[in-house]
Amino acid sequence: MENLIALLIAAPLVGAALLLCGGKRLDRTGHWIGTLLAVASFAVAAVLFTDMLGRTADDRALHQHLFTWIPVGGFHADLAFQLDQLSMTFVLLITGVGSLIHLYSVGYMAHDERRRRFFGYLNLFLAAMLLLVLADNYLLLYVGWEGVGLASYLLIGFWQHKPSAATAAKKAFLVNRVGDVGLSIAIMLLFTTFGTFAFGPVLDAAGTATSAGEGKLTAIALLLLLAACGKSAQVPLQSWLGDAMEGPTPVSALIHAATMVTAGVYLITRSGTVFDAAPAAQTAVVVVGAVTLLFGAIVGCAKDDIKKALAGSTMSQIGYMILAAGLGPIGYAFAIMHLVTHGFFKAGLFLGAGSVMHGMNDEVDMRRYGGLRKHMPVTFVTFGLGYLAIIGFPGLSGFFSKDKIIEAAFAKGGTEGWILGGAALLGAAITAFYMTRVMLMTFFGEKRWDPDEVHPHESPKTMTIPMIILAFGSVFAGGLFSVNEAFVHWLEPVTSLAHGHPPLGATATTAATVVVLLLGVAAAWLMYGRKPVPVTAPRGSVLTRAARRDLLQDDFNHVVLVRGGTHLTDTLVRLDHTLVDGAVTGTAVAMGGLSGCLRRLQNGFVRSYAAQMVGGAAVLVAVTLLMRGV
Amino acid sequence: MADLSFPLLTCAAALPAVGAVATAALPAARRTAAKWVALLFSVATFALALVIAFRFDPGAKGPFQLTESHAWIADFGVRYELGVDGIAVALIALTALLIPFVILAGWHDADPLEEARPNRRWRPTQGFFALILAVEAMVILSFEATDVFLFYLFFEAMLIPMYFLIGGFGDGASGADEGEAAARRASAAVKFLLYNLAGGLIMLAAVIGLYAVTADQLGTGTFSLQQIVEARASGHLTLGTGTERLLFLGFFFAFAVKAPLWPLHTWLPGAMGEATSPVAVLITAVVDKVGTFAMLRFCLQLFPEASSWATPAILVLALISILYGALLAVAQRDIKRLIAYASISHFGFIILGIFAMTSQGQGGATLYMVNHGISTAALMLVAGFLISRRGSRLIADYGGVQKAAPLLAGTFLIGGLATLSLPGLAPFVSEFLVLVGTFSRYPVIGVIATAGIVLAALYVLVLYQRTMTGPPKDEVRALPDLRVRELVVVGPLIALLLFLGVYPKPLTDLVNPAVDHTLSVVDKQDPKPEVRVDAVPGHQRAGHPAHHHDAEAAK
Amino acid sequence: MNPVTDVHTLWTTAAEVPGRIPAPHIEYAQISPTLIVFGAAIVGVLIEAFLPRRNRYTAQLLLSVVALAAAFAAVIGLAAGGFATTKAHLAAMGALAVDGPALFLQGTILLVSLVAVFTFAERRLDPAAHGKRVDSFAAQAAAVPGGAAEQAAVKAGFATTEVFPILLFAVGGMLIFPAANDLLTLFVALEVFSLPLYILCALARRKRLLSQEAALKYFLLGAFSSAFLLFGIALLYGYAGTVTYAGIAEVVADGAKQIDPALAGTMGNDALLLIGGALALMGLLFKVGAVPFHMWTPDVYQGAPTPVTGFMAAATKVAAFGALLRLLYVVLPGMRWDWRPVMWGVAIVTMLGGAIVAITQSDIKRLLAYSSIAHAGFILAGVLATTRDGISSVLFYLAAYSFVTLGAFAVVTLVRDAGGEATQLSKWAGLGRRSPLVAAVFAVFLLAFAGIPLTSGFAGKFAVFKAAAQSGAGWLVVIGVLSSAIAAFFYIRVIVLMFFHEPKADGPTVAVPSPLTTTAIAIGVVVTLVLGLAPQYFLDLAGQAGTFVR
Amino acid sequence: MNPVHYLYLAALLFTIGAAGVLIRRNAIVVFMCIELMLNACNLAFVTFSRLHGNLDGQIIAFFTMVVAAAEVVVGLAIIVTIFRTRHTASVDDASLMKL
Repeated sequence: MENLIALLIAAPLVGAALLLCGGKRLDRTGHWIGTLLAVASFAVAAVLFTDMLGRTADDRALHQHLFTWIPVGGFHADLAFQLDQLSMTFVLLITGVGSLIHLYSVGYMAHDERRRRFFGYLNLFLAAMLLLVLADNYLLLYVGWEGVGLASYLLIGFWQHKPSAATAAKKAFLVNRVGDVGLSIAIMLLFTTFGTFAFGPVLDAAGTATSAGEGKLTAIALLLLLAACGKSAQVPLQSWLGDAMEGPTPVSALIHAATMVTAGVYLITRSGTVFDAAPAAQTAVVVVGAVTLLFGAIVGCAKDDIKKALAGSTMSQIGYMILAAGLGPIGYAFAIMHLVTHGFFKAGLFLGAGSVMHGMNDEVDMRRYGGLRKHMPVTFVTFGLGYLAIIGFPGLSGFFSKDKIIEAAFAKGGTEGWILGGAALLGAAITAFYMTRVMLMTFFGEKRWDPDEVHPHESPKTMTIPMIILAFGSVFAGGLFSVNEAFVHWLEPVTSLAHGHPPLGATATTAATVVVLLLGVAAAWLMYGRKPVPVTAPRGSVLTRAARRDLLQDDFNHVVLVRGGTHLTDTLVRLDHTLVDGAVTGTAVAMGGLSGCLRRLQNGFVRSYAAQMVGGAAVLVAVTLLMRGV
Repeated sequence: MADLSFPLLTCAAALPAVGAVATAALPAARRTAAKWVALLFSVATFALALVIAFRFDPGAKGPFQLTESHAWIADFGVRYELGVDGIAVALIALTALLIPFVILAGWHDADPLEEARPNRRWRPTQGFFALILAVEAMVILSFEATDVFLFYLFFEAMLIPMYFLIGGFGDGASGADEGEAAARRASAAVKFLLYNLAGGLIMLAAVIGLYAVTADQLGTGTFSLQQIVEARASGHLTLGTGTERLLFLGFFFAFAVKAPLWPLHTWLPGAMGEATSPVAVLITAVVDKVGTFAMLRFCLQLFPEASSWATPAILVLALISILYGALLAVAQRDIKRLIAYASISHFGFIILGIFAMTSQGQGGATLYMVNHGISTAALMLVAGFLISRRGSRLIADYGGVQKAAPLLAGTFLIGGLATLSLPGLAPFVSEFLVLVGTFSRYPVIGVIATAGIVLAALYVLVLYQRTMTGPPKDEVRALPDLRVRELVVVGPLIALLLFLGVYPKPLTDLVNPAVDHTLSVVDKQDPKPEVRVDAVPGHQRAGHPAHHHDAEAAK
Repeated sequence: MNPVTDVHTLWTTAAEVPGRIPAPHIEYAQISPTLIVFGAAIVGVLIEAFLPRRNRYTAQLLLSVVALAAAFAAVIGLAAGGFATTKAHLAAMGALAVDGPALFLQGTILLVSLVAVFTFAERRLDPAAHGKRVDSFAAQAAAVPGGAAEQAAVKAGFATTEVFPILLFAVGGMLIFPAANDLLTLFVALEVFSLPLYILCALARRKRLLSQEAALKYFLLGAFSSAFLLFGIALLYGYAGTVTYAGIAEVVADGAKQIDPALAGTMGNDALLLIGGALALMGLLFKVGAVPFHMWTPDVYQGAPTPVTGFMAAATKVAAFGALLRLLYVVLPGMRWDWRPVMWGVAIVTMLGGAIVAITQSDIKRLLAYSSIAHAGFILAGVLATTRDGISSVLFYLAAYSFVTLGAFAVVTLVRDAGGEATQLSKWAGLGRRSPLVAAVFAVFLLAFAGIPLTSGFAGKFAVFKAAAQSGAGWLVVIGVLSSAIAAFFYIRVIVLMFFHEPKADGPTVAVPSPLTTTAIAIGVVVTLVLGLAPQYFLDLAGQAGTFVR
Repeated sequence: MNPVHYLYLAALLFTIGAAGVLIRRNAIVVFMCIELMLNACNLAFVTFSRLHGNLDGQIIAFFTMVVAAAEVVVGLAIIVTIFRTRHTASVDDASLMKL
């Protein structure tokens, strides 16, 4: 059975190779080939999943060793996979949502002349993402890690002729690279500490032995956190995600909402024992999570671009997951659970947004939407369900997962618990606010578009079917997972489990969650539902303006990194020319000058030559005599 | 020592040399024939290199194989001694592999201008290809030589054909009129030659010093690497600390110029910028490798103590190279100069790996030499195709090429991604090994060097963005996509990058014993991990041991 | 103190009536190379006197070639007979040494001269005047250039065929010079080869003004320096009481132990030895063109007819270094610690000075002149080694260098424009485009000068530096390689000019030479490459020849 | 008279000759100064010969004279041709080649 694991990756990889190298003859069928291979991968995943369910909880991990990848001295990396419950969860999410989004893209990208390549990239992404979650060592994970980065780069910049898209793609890659530095150094540190970087031995050793010392483990954990921040758009490396919305909407749904951006959560959860042994690092994780969840939420409130609003939301939701992951065994499972449910509803929301844009001539400004519910009923319903899920409407997916996280945050205990829990609650309120705002501005209120130019219409079947399926997931997944804590127990062998004890008790927390949710919705209705939305954005408060600009992160980057960097490189270029090269050229020039001086001695006058000879002879004689000391 | 079997190594070097003569001998009108002859010889050389690679037994005892040894200049203590270790085999294979692509890529680079008057005597095309083959012959010989003097001869002699290649042939894309371009080219070539010659001459002083020392202590002077290493090991030969350091510096200086290491790098951007891209590939992917190779083979093995002594300083210089090269690459306006600065950064990594004195570092550095050769070749050659289409090297003259020539853009991107060491492509393996190797002994330097990967991403992506993306410029709109010949050049290189990224084992198997030998000569061991994990490398990992064994059983 | 009385007895002894005059014992066979050359020179003079003008050229050429070849054969015969090694001894009453270095250098000089004769005899380069082929030499050197007498001479087809016997006389002197075993022979040999060279310098067909100026400068400075040499000899004679090398060496070695105390004022007086030695060295350093006695070199090289320049640059250097070696190794080894520091200094300023000043030269012949100065510095580094290796490395270097030089100057004769040879460097631009072969050959010579591996220049440089390093002169080697690097700059500049510059419209053309010059150049190339690729045989030769007889 | 005085005289003559070479412009005079230097050498030879009590020095003096005579032949020939070409015997005018 374990031999099937490679097939999971192979299917989309073959698809990518076929589509990218296949040339024009695959233009007409390429998208279906891509979709088919994604579905095939999902089918394999399903087979593996049923197989896994058929075995006892302790016996579910599968390993597949393909070949030795890099053997140099004590450094030994294998191309080997590990499929355990955590990986399985991700595999199902990735291939499942991935397949749906492939299907959606068939319709969404129908008129794009480079559709074949788009599917090639999507397949490439699937393969890389699967590699990421299936790798049995950190180095291989790193390959997948950068692979998804590449796919993300290619897809964000898919419409390369738009300078903004190209810039956004570059930015995403670069910011991710900063995180990657963390991951590379973490791997190096793992290697020098443990002599290996395979999950099994490393995690065991980190969990059992204290011999490595907490300092080392903290360093490793912090570096992993840096990596996670990059990939999952957490503060301080969050700036790329908003811009990444330049990519086609299915990309935003798959990569920048459902799967890739959650890799950071995977990394932290996977490295659980390392983090557990490094409490200081865990604190850093929860702080990052809490800050980001608020940050993303605030940004989401201010954006008028529907995708950017959703991107802020994504950031915020991943903040929740990171927060949960930082809580240790009491949070890992919930982090993953929220990750899965978020995968459903956020993908659904993005697909809905894409559907809206599809019907609105690619308009993204919500201030030019309004009253679309009548024109796009399917989209409205599925988007609405996703909306309810994300704000945590009781009974829907988001409610179960988010509530658990908030609970766990309080359960952290002490002041810390109060702060984290408070932040999580506040985040929930803001989430409710901005999602309601999106909902109201898009589907309710009066039309703010010109009916002569725009003809909103429902999207084709290939697009709506995935939305419907995802909507089902958004509604039911959370509930299903929570029956007997099925999901938590499923993951238990990997993540281990501890039950926290929130100071208020579970019921109180749930009640509080519902209350703040209602407050958020109400506030949004007061601001956007009751009165018409202006087509041009009002100037807004300082906070609003800052939030529109991603809380000034980009300005900071621009001033410090871009301008400073340009200055630095320009200076270096000048130095290279004048100082480093100048030293050499200077020597040459000096030699030339010296030569020019010395040749003056050769003045053509024979008497002068004779004089010089006499002088030379005198020196010769004098030195000879001096040497003897005569 | 003398091996009476077929002189494979000599033949590998002689074949391109014969090819050079044959190509040069063709009359002016037979241009195309000259190209084919050159290509044929280069492919035959590659075949021979493959034979060498297969005949080479990585597990065999003794540092060198396929040895040949003949008396040559007894007065100088010089023997014609050839032999290869795994590192040399890898680099010979790289060289022999790249030359056919260089020739193919430069197929039209040396065609006479259409308006040129026919000149029976002037045969630039023949000369171009003959010079390339001559360089190949000399490079291969310098990889094979196990006699310091023999090595030195070819190390220096290869400058001359390189010099003519750089100064004699341009890409006509400098934006200046031909006269000025020729002047710039000539000055770049002169700079290249003088820099390297100065390095070589200083090395000559050290070579002579080495002779004086061996002659003094062993009775007869010798240049045989093996003999010297053995004599040092057995205590027959002891170098004074000062002497050893001076000799080391003499050798290292020459190699650092060639490699090139900051601050001796300033010849490279000019040379690579002004030369045609196949020649630029020849410089950076082939000839410069001799420098780093020689550090491994000669600096470390001849002067182990001095190498250890100089390591901190060299590591710092390498680190500066990495960051400095990358930062300057970001600021370049000229595509080829950008790639040149990127190469400086990469050579920093190679030198870092060599002097980290760990098996990962040196193994990685060797892999890096091979991989950098392939990746730079891919990037530079595609850049050359691009430049030849538009007739400009300036980044600003491009934009939106992707739209007009997607294949070209795609291959360019892959070359770029290899340059930034994307995992999955070959350079990643080597770069990571270098970093790990460095980190395990010098954590701080390792960490700072890792920052280089961000800068690498920066310059590659900026280059790609400015040339390939955005709305296509008018001049770019009509650019044709890659032709078949060009695809034949780029395709295999990219395939190789992928293959070696996923399955570098053949290469590491080849290189590991040689690296271990080098380390044993230098008397260094890899640092041990702090915590021993009970897992046997190479075998099925004990994941979570309990679950794992059950899983095995269930299967 | 009154030594006069003692001297008087000596006087009287010498003045007694001899029973019979003892004939000096001369080993004619062993000095046959020299005798052959001198004999041929005299025959050459007779040819000038008695043969009709139209036959002279052929006869002289034949005579010279045969004589030089025969002399070379004689050298080979002597070497084969063991005179270079086991049977080395002093011939002609101790005046001449027949030993390894002498034979090796004589062989080299003879071969170089043979090749030089080819370039002297070249008659196809200049356009024919009045239907008669002309060589590089003035039709009638005594006539005023451009005057009626000269025009008449040209019209009549006169040719200065005297150059061949003059050349032979010079060669004869050069053969004696490195073999001279006493200071008097040294001085006479110096004059014997210098005087013909002064004349040869003045004989250029074109640019005679420069040619005459070169001759004048060479003559005045040469005579001036030989006066110094002579004064040095006088002082050495005063010091030792003898002019034979062995005798002086003995006195130097033993000090003034068994010398009559009455002579203490002069004999064994170190001041005499040191000053005399220094002045004698100066005379020889002038001939090898070492800084600061090099001033004549650029002007004379530039002004002299190019074949003469080539001959002079190659052969004089060989002969002069041979003499220098013998002087330092045989006469003055006992005072090594006195002359070595000075010679270190001379070697260093010669290497650096030659290389640096050459950078800004704009005339190819001047450039090569400065290059020869730098090379003199490199050879001095080998001379300074004071070991057997040092001797053999210098011998090898000289052999290698002389052929490169000869070949290079031969190529210079080919590049011509309306005014004769186009020696202005700027005119050489683009030569590689017009005549790739000639340019490539010249590039080979330049690379050999620069000491690029696989050429003889590298092997030679390696040999001398190796010898220097082994004798502990490590820093001299370092300075040597640094000046090599500087020198490389201007050699490369010429290559750049030839290959990377567009040819000018009014640029020079490359004359197609007769087989004579072609042979000369080809020999130069072949020797350059063979000595570069497989120098062992010649190193052995030089190694065997590495001992002076005392 | 102390023979060493002859040596001083020889040295003086030599110096005068050398100074003459440096100072005088006329080629003939310069040349004569060189001859003077040679003769100074001769004087030294002869003196040393006396001092040492052997004949070598005196014989050398004869050789020197012969050489000097030969030098005169060549030297005068060169100077005369130059004079005929340039109508001047100043050595300073012969400075076309320099630098």
